[in-house]
Amino acid sequence: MSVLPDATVVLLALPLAAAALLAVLPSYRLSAALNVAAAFAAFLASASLFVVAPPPNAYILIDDLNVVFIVLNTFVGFTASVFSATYIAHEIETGRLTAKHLRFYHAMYQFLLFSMNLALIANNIGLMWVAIELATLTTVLMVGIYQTQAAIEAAWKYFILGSVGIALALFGTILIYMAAQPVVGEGVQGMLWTSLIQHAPGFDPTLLDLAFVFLLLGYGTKVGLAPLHAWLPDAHAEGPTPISAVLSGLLLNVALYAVLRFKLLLDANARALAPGPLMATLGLVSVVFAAFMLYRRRDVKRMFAYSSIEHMGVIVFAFGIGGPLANFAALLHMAMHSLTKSAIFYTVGQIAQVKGTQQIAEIRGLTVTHPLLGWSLVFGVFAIVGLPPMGVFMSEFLIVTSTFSRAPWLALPLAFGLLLALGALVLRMQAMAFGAPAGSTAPAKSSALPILAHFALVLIAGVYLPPPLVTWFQHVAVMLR
Amino acid sequence: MRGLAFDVAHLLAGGLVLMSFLLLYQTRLYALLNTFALQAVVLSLSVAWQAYVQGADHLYVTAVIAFAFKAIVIPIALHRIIIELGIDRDVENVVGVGPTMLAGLALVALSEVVMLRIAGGADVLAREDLAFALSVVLLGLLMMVVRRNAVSMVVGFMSLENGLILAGAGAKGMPLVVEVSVAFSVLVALVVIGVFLFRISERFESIDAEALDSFRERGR
Amino acid sequence: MSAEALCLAGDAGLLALAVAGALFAAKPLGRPLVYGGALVLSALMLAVAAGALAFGGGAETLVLPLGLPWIGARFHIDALSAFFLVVVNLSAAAASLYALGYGRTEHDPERVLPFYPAFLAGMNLVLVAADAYTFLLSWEFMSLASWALVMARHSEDQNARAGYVYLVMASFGTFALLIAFALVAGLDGRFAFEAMRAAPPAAGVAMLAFAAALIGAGSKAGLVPLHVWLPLAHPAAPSHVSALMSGAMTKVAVYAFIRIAFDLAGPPDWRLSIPVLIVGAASGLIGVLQALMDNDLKRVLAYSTIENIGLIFVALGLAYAFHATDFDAAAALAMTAALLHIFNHALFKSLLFFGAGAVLTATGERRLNRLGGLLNRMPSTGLFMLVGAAAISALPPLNGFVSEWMILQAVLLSPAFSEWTLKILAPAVGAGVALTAALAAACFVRAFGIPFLGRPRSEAAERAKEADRLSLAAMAGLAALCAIVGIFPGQAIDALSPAVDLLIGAHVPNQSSMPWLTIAPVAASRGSYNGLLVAAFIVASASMASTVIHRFASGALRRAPAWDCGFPDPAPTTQYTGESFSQPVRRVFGQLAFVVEERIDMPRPGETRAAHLNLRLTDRIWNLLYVPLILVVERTAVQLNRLQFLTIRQYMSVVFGALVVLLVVLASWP
Amino acid sequence: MILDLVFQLLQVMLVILIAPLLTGVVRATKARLTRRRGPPLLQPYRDILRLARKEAIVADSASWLFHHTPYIVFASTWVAASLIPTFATDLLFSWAADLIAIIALLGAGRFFLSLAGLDVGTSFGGLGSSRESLFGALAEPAMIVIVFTLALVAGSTQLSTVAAYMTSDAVGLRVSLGMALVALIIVAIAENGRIPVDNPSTHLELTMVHEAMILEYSGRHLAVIELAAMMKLSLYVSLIICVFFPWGAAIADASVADRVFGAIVYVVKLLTAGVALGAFETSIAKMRVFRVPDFVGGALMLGFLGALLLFVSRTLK
Repeated sequence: MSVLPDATVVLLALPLAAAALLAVLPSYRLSAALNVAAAFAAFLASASLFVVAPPPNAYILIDDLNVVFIVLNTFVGFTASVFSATYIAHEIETGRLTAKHLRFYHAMYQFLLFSMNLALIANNIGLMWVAIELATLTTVLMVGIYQTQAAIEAAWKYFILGSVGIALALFGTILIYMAAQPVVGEGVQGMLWTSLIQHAPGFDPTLLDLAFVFLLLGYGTKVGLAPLHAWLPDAHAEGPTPISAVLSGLLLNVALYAVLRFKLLLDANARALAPGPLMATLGLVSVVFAAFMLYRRRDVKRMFAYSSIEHMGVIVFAFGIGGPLANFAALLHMAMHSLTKSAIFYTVGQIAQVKGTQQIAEIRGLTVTHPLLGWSLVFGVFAIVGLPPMGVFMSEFLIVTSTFSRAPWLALPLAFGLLLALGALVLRMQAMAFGAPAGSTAPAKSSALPILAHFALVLIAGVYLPPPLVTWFQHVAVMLR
Repeated sequence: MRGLAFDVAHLLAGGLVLMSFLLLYQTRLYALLNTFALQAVVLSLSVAWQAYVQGADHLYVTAVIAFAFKAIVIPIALHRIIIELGIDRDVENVVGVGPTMLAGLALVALSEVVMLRIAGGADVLAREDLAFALSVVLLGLLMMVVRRNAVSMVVGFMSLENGLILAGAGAKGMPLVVEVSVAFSVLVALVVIGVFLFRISERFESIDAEALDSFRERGR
Repeated sequence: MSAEALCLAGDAGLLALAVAGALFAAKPLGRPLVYGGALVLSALMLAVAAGALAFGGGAETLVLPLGLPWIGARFHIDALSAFFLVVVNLSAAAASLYALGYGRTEHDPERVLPFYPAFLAGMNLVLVAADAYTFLLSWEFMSLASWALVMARHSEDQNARAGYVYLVMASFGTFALLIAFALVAGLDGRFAFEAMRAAPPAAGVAMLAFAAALIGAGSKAGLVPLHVWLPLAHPAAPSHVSALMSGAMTKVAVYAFIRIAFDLAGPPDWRLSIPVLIVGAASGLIGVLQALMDNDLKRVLAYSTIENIGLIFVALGLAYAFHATDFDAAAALAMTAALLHIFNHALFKSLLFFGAGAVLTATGERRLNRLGGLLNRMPSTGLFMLVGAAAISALPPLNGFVSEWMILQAVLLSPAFSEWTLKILAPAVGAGVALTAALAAACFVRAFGIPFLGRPRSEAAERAKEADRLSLAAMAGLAALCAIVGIFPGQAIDALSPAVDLLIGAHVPNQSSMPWLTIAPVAASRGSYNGLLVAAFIVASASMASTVIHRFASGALRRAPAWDCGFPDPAPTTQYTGESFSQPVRRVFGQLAFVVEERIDMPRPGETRAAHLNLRLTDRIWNLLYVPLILVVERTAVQLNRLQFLTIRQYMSVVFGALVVLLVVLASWP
Repeated sequence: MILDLVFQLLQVMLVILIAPLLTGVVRATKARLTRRRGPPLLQPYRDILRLARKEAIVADSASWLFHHTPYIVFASTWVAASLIPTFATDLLFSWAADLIAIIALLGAGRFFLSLAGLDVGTSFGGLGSSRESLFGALAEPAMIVIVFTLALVAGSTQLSTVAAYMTSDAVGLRVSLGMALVALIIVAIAENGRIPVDNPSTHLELTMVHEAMILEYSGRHLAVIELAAMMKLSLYVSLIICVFFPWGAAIADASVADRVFGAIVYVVKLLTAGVALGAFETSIAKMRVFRVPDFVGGALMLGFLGALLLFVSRTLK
């Protein structure tokens, strides 16, 4: 045990402490600053995991797979906190939120980061389940924070469907344990990833299959796969924008991470049914469905929420297709999507603030009135629909091509879905960014820094991936089969 | 001894499923609540039996929690709500009771089939428990789906959870069962509070009912 | 330093210019900086490319640690890319020179200056890319930059629509190319071009890849029926960009097709040439008919681009067919014709768009029926436009004729085919080409005559002023090139032979050695053409005739009002308009390209109001192909959208249903 | 060498000098057949000289293009005409005589004439140009298709080669050649604006095509254009002669005598053709403008049919 506290400890304790502190801190400026600081510290801690990863024990597990998630998680968490600091200030001015709300908000924010870190780090499937439930409940409360009719409805919908999902996931978890118990023996060993993955080949395949069905549906609800997606658009649309960013950028990934872990178990067991086709189907359905849904959207945040569904579909599809290339692409796509989509939500949040509306129809000619916002919106949409030279292009390139080499006939509907989504998003983007301006021309107050930072990363990733990162991803890709 | 343990467990688990059917069958709220309380009792009994059989003492805690919380606190709270909101009348089913029961039967059959495919790896007791647990879960879901009334939905959700607890208890030496049951109790409590706070008088829909339609058409 | 490195340096410079454009767009020095820089850079790259074409490009591939990690960004310039680099950078240089003057009239430069150099860089990168990823990245980057330029005048609705249709079609094309590459790359992702060449795909896969390439490249090049975006997008952009899009970008698309079809997709199969020939001929005919009937100067030019691309693809199809049937001499001839026409079209189409731009700035009008009599007001512009029009109508001794003559010569070799399909198809296509060429002449009589000749039809045309010097310089240069290539075709053909060699493995006999600068691509006895002689004869006899007459007969000249069979009408509206000019053709061919609705509203005897002829033209292909597609998407979206408005309980039933279904699947799993 | 040059010049001058005579013959024939005395044979020469001496009147609205068009048209027609072998196939520049080039040269003439029609900005000019460009758009492909046929038979688009091949006995009587001949005659009629397509001797607004384009021309400009038109007629006639009736023309490295003989034979053939044309024109009536596309389209179809027959029947040697 070194003198320095273990990075994982920092990752868990720090946000928790911060949450406690923020819950009592009166001044929202100070608490916002503290929020940023804590998030940044967490990011540093997670980055250190690249260098020294603590050995797995009964509670925590750090391996190539989840480090990627953790770092992404803390980074976006940090930028989102920066954005929210400026965003919240504006909300105070307009009086949508009060200082009392904000205490709650910041505390919840840190608590959310804590629970997500926990879910990612936990070595124990039960612990992970609890963490994800906590994360869900936290976000439920934050979605409802505006207490408008719509917000409450969204929160309630999210809560109920989320709870059902949680229940199903728990049942799946129990099944996994029961599958493991005869082989691994009773007690906590039967719930540790480390031991599970070791003994997976010996598990009862049918029990595993059954478990996977429940887990896929349970955590899939959190991932937002169609047809389990119902909560997602409203939750994104009605909550505060930083939370929408965190939801799209992080929470979905966490749930996805859970699904991946269990996929590993099934892959390890030769006699269990291959999870690939199941996931690929769900993914494809989500892509095409979300693409169609995009056309009728009138609320800009809801629209991008649907685009998140689409991209989660793409990722799950790619993981389902499997193979080192597709897995690599899926990981890349996940990272790129988190960065891009959160940046888009930062942009959209500012747009909604200056224009005072989320209605697409009432936003016009942004590139004229707010060049920075307008062009960031254009850039973001191009990045998210997978136009070069942005990172999503590379991942989609790899996904489509590798699909062609593995299951050619699945590539066509995939391409169709992507094209469809592109059509919808570009249509709305053009309407908002170009044409004769409409609405207020007040300058944007929130900082554009996080947006630019994300876009810079996405842009670079499309053209140049640093070799260490590549090798890292390839490790994971191979590990995922 | 083994045989007896098996039979009792089987009996109790079966009783749980039966209770779920009764829940589906009830059409009046008070009766519904009482039946649910009864199910909770049966659940705590079976959990306690599991604790006894497996010699796992922490399961007793679960049993107690289940009994105290589900058999007493929640039903009373729901009674209060019913009076508060003045919805003391028949439950509206989306589909009639008959078809619901048939669907329930089909679900039970389904879960049996799924479970029978499992090779003898897991021991018989656990397997049987599992089959029943799955049925209870499915029936709970079915109830949530076919009932319009908020209270009966909450009840459905809780009976689903009963299934989970049963499964958890059935899983030999599974850790965290207690924690999980606690966590779930919290969840349920939140649901109930939500129902109470938002005055979800008639049905879950009412939150997003007519009042919101206009906004909706504009909105999305 | 290898040609690749130099080109990449140039592209880097262009991208830097793009940044500079973004920074200094508002400043006065922005425009000269960007366009001047672009001019210099593209001139340099033109030199590099010409060198690479003449003395062979870099032998080995340049690999940068960018793009796909395990492959890297690969760049290579072979004869083919060198030739296309010449085409692109020549047009780019001309456009930049033109824009130095023309750009002054730009409404909001900050929407043009950053994207113009980016657009140039994109096109150049596509041509030097040597792996699928880099290729597609640059390809889509090019589309994106040009989209931004199309959206430069975003306040007009039809421009926004044009931009949208353009972007969607472009992405569609990209997906098609992506599929093509994926098929060629095969199971183990051989994305580098060398790797693809090393292991060509199996016949069936190759066929699919070829089809995908035809669709992908065709949608960018504007082949019927994927051309719908082109007449919308090309005119919407600022004129120097329209020139580039029509003159250069479509050629980049052709490059993509050649690269995949002739180079990467394995050994040729003659059956594949059939769709190419048919689509090419159809594009030529439909394109020229639409050009002949449209009333917007820039759109006419855009349609005529479709026509020329059609001709190019006919030549390519012939080359492919000959190549597949091991008749390489003929294949070389057809390929040479195709490449030469690509070059020529880049020249005169840019020239014509420059002219159209000058007219637009001088009058603010694009509608033919509002122009007229410009030749007296803008004499130089008119002269250059005339040269361009004559060249594109394939009149000797200009360059357009040479390439079309070669295409026809190639068609004449087609009896050599042993396949009956080709035997019958080839002459039909040839007749189609001839018809297209003739209609093109008619089209440009109209496109030049209505705006430049006759009497002005509007105030704006009355007050038109000559274009600025720099624009004129650009036009003059291109016009001169048109004449030079027309008069000395042999040299041009010889310059192409390395590229042809690369693709076909043979090339047409060396022309420079022929006596009197004649060209005889197959053999002197088969057919030969001598641009110099024809030009000399025409000039000589014309000047001789005029001098003789002026000397020995009268040279007197008197101005007088037009006679017009005795009762001239001073009102300029009595002149023939664009519609009335194309009326005979419309009667005969109109229904081929358009749904033509003529409504004549004739006052009854005794009524004093004027009679009216209302004409509506709607694109058949749009109605048949695209409208249904749009409807389907809309309907589906509406239907699915119901799911947004379910109640929580219904959502839960969906989840429940999913669960049950999965369980059933599980239960019934073997 | 010098001799070659001389003969080449002879050919060049011959086509321009004999053209008016042909027109004269046609007119005379028509007059005689309609029981008129009609103008003397040499009248066309006199007309041209007279016009050339008059001052040219140009409309105010006309541009510089208007003055130059006549010479351009004249030049292109002349070059085209002199590229066609009349009395000998092995002249100095025979190898430059590619059929497609000749068609294109005539196309250039049409192009500029149509522009001139639009230049003054009168309704008649536009009417003429627009109809002309339609006819041209039909006639040119027809010509090209005919060229296909010939090229397939003779294995070349080189007129001298074609002619040489036609005189050789390798060529039998061919259906496709017959079709090509008919098609070529139809095209010739259409291109020269003869009855039944157009009537060069009337100025009836509704029907005129060629005359409408040149309505505004006068004096020397008109003279040059008329001369060009006459040359065009003789060009087509000599084209038909050289391709289908080449007998008597001097083939490769012929002696001076042969060439002189060839020239005489050529003149005779030309005049006979003129008489035939006159007779044909008097015997039929002019057709409506919108029947013409069917007429010329017929030529297109005919030529295409002929080409197709050859394409499928034999391969090029």
